[in-house]
Amino acid sequence: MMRSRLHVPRPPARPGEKPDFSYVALSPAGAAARPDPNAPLNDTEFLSRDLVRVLDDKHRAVGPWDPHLAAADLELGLRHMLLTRVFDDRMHRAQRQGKITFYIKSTGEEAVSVAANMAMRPTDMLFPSYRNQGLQIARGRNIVDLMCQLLSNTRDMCKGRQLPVMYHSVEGNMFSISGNLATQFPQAVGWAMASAIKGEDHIAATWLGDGSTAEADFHYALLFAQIYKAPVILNVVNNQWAISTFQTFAGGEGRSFASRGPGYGMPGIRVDGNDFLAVYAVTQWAAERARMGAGPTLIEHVTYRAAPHSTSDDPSRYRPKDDYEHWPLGDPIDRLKSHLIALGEWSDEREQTLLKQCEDQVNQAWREAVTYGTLTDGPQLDPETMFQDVFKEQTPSLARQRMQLAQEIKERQLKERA
Amino acid sequence: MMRSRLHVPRPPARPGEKPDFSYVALSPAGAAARPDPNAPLNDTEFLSRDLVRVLDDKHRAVGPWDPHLAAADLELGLRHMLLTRVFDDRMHRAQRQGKITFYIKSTGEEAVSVAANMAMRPTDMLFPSYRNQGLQIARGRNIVDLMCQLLSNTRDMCKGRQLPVMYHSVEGNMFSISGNLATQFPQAVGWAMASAIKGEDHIAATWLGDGSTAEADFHYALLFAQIYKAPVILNVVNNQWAISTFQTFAGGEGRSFASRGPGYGMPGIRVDGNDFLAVYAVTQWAAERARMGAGPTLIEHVTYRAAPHSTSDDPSRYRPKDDYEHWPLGDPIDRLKSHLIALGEWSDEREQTLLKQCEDQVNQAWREAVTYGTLTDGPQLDPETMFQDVFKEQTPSLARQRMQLAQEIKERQLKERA
Amino acid sequence: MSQMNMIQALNSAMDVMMARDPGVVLMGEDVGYFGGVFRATEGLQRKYGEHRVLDSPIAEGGIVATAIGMSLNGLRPVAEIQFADYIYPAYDQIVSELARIRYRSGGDFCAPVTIRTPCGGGIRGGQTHSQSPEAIFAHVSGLKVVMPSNPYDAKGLLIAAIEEDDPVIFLEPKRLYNGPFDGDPNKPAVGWNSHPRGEVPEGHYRVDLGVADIVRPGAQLTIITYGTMVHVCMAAAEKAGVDAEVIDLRSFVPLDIETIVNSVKKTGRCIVAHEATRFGGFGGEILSTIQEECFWHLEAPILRVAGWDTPYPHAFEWEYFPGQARVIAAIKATMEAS
Amino acid sequence: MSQMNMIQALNSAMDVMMARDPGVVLMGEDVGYFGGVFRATEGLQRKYGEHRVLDSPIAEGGIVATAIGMSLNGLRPVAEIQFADYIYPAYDQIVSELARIRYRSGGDFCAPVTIRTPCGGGIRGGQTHSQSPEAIFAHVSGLKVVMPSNPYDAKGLLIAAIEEDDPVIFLEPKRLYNGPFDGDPNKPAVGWNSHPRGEVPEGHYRVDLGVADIVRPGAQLTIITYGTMVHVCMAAAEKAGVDAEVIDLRSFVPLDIETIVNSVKKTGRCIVAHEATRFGGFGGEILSTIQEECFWHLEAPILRVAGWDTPYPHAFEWEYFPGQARVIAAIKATMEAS
Ligand SMILES: Cc1ncc(C[n+]2csc(CCOP(=O)(O)OP(=O)(O)O)c2C)c(N)n1
Ligand SMILES: Cc1ncc(C[n+]2csc(CCOP(=O)(O)OP(=O)(O)O)c2C)c(N)n1
Ligand SMILES: [Mg+2]
Ligand SMILES: [Mg+2]
Repeated sequence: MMRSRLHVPRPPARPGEKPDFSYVALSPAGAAARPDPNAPLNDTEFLSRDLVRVLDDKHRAVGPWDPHLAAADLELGLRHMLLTRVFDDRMHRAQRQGKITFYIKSTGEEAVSVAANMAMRPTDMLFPSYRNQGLQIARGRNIVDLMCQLLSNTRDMCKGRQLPVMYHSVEGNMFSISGNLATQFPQAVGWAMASAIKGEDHIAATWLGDGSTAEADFHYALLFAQIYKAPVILNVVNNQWAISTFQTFAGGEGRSFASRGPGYGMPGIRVDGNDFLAVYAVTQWAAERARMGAGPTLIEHVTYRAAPHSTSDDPSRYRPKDDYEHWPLGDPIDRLKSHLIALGEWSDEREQTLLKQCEDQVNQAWREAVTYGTLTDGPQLDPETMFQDVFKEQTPSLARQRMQLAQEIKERQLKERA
Repeated sequence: MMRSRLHVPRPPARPGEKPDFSYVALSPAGAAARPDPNAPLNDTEFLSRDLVRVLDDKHRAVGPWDPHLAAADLELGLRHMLLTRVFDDRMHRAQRQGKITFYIKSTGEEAVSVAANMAMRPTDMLFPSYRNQGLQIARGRNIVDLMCQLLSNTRDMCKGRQLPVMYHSVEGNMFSISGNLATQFPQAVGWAMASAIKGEDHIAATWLGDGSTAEADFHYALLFAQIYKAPVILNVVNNQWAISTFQTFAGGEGRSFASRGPGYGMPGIRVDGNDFLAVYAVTQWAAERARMGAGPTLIEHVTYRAAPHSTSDDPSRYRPKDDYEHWPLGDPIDRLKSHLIALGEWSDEREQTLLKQCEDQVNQAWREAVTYGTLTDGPQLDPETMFQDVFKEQTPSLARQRMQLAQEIKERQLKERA
Repeated sequence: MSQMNMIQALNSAMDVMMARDPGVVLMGEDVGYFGGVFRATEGLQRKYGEHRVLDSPIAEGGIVATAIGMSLNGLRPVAEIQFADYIYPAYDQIVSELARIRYRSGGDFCAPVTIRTPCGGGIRGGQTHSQSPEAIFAHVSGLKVVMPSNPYDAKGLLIAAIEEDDPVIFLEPKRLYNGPFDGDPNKPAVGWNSHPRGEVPEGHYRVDLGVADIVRPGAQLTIITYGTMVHVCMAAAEKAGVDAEVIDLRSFVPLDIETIVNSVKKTGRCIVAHEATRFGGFGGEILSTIQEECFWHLEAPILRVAGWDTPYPHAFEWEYFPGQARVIAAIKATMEAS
Repeated sequence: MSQMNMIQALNSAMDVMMARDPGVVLMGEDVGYFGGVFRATEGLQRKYGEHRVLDSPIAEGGIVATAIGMSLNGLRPVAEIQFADYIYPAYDQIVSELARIRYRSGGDFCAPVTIRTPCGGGIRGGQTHSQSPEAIFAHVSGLKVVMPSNPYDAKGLLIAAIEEDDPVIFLEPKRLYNGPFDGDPNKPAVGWNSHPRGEVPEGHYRVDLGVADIVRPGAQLTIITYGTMVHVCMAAAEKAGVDAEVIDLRSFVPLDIETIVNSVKKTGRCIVAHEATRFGGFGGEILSTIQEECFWHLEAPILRVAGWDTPYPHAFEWEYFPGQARVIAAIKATMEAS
């Protein structure tokens, strides 16, 4: 056909090719200045191009963004990240064994959730995506509850209605995760607007992926947040991939996702998403900004999706098998561990103990969760619950359908017995 | 109620208050540099904050953006702008006289359309908004055709289906105007992508208002245009108002609309929309960029909606009556006229002649147009045409409905006769 | 009691609710300082402040999305979409989120949002200011959907909608804002002051969702309709000289099946009338329910009177609009059928 | 002729059309390099290049909007929406633009865009991977809407859709991609190779829009259905042991009224079956048309078999899905009615 002049942004490497991350703009740890959270936009604009990093190559915390966290906090963060990873691995296996229908891991992205949560208050409201299980864990959810959701069993908080990983928690101030990408982004802004209208100082935070920034809801969120100066933190988790689609197909080629912020009039910060301290620090900065009424912040977490998109995905079809090994920002858990070791606050024994604790906790939780049923065995949810919660009160026509289903089931059981 | 911390962006002046345009950032004419159309983004970014102006206070063309247009071209531009204004005034009156149901004027914004069109090729495709009648006129549409659309009469290009001002022209390469805001923006990008895919060097241009930039389609357009480097010019006509809503409610408070461009990775240019030469120059720059395959450009035309939003609107309810008199960028027609005079290329006699010509042309066209019918008098469209063009071929069920209507009308006429 | 047109009644409903509940906030394009292009929120920003009556950007999807977020934080937003024809950019947030939040969260979260929007034709609005989209919302489980046909119902229904803990799509037949309209464009326009349902209490009262209204009792034929068509059908029934029972549905969801079924079992003949495009319109749901429930009582096929299966054209306002002639033709056909 | 499953048949249709017409381009999320999450476009980017098979940003509204723009510039885009549950962000561009361009421009412009999207349940996809939204498109004048139930129809219909100068919403029952499914989840899955409609010509052929298919002739009862439910109803008819005529609608718009009406006039009894939520579903349109056209031939009320008026829950895949039991119960009720 005729010579096309259309530009098609390609990933640097496809299967069989050599991984190449030269496109990732890096700044040395400690290099980026830390403006006042209330500074005028022009004084924060550099943050959308630099990369905020705290941990240097020697695993020391350096520079103005060092949040000077106590060792106990660092250890807590490490525990939550490790627990998240162990949980992910175990649930991924459970899916492979056919115990659950579907699963999504967050491997390599644990800091994005765990560090951010640590920098906020428990009363702040979170609007997560499906890859933020670290938030659930860091907020101390009972792992059994999470597993019951994955199992759609009798203790499932969603009453069997949602795909696995679509958790929520009223007490935990974590909103219901949606299967529809990006919808939570402007909802978080609305929640924050209400907080401002009521004169409360709770803030909201929300997360979505690089690919999801293409949706209209990303635009609505930035627009409304800046117009009304909503107390909200808008997090883009740039893990480089959207299923098989490289982040350049979401507009990440020319400019960072963080630089969308200044375009709308709000600060955008590009942060090393695998640096626990850096993620904590920028979140703290944004939270302070929001609470003082200075408005929203857009944070781009530069990280890498080490796992497949989901249990339905096979990344070897579209990216080099060894891609992650060449990822320049390493692994968030290893890096925090090395930092603790550099501080003399960690050892292999403690590591082994912690790992063992996490594994025991997860295995024990799993043993309990399955006693509440799986999709195939054990106690089952009553199908008639299907007709609840469509509305606050069941309408007569829904009640009629409920009875029709009950009849259908009764006859099926009679047949099965016969 | 409790102390709210919500930020509510206000217009500088409401009815009864003193007009205040101190918020409009101005640059002296000729001050802004003119980078190469292919320059890297960083070298063009200042254009999203400065204001590109060519005509100075002494009505001379100054600086690097001076397009050095021949006097004949300037006079043609003046003619088209004046004809547009005369047409607007006459059609507004026609609505007031009940001859047409609805009208929208573009008074004060004529340069945005007329100068832009002059800087493009007739083969370039235009996706206008409802306030770009200057494009229709500059592309030499027969004014009678435009009037027939306004009258929904037997020669209406829309066959009576659209509200007034929703023109289109296949030969004129102007797409059908939609009543739904902003939808044309990403459509223009798709058109331009197709041009690139086919290896043709036609480009597309599209226009929307400041308020419409809040719609998702504005985001889609910028996103897709930059990802595929589509040869398209994206024009935001910032006339300060969206019906009663000030432009700050579309996010124009902190940053210019032009600065959305760099956020997506494309140049954004803020231009004096009432400066014919400046509009011509930036459009020419963007067109050159697009044609060389360098990608899209976002242009913010800073202008003022001198007229009511539409014939259904009364601006005195929400802005000072004398607002426009204080608008710092003046009137596009007066300014081009003064420039021609400064060049010694214009005189009051020529002015009077031109004005007379325009008025005669419009009045004559109107007299002809009404002979093809109005909504109430003269020849009428056949109602059965209502069932055409839903699909390429009329389906049997539409044919049946057509016959049912025919019956309904026959009986009505019988009754009326009786 | 006082005389109100539908705009005043809607305004009064929002006023009453804002005074009673500090959580009620209004948002939408031009609703704040200006009071709305149809003046429905006039005076309310002055009375309750810029923080409870918000001017919104022109982003219907963003308006609904942020309204949802506000409702999750204890507020009761009432969002105006300037014209129903412009609600589609918000369709995803309405269908995938607003309608689903209670269900998918096992009842733990809910989003009490009311979305008001002017719909319907009869004002020469052309194809983008005349649409009646009730069918595409009624099909979405989790949404309540209503449409009043007079000021009294408008205020009572809107108060009930705002008090609902479920999301409500509140459709307003704009042709009825200033007065009843019987479908005859050549008659001089009449106001609500001469109409009994223009008598509206100043204070708080409810018209519950899910309750249809028999606006004209009759024995020979049942006409089921809503919105502007209620008045058209009343006039048509008069002219046709049949003892027709006219039912104003008022709510699509929940649907008052009992009132419908009882009437048709009584009359044995039925017409369903609406402005919206006939094909796939809500009339099909009503007709189907009646056919299923009243089959053995039917003495004639149930007929649908509706807008044609085309967009609503500017030039053919009265050829498109299902006026009295179209209704009367259906009445005749139904009465003669046997 | 060769054996194809539905994915292969769809892939073949696009391959054939891209080879015949350089204006045919594909776009959508993950459709390019990866070949689509259901592999429908596998190999086509390698064959036709990155400029005719475009990976798109995750922006359904932008995908449809740019497809419209491309179609205005002489191309014939085939856009894939990854799941029908995610088509709502594009609803405005589809309803307000795609469906209206020919009409509002007096026939001067048209937008020949085909939108393919997987729909329906039966794969444990939960409430956001199981929806059947045909009704909200069929109601929109200006859109053609189709749904195949087997590989042969899938290829022929998709070729016809791409050749259409009108926009087409092409709904693909994803449960049928790999084989027919009779509604019994406990039976081992079967492939298309054993099914006559798995025999598909390699080259170009058309299955015209607007033509229903009588997949099982019968005299006692008419079952009107489409998509996955075609296979469920066939099995149910067998089991129920009635001489049922099963009609696969294939097209919603245009609707093959003649085939439907002729059948019901013959049998006098009828069931309408679909997966989608019953309330306001497309079944209402079919039922209404039959009631209007065949009233005097009906010996029993027409019954609707459908999904419940709730979202599609993950845990209750088979309690929600209208399986054979629900169809058989309706068949019995219809046959016994008198
Ligand atoms: C509106 C919508 N469109 C498409 C999908 C299908 N989908 C699910 S995840 C996904 C990729 C998202 O990528 P990204 O936003 O980068 O998040 P990540 O998976 O990398 O964390 C897609 C296309 C969806 N769930 N919702
Ligand atoms: C989707 C949509 N929402 C709302 C409207 C109603 N409306 C028509 S014009 C307008 C204001 C547009 O303002 P702006 O974009 O600044 O353009 P301007 O009128 O100033 O030229 C509004 C809200 C519409 N036509 N379409
Ligand atoms: Mg990603
Ligand atoms: Mg404007």
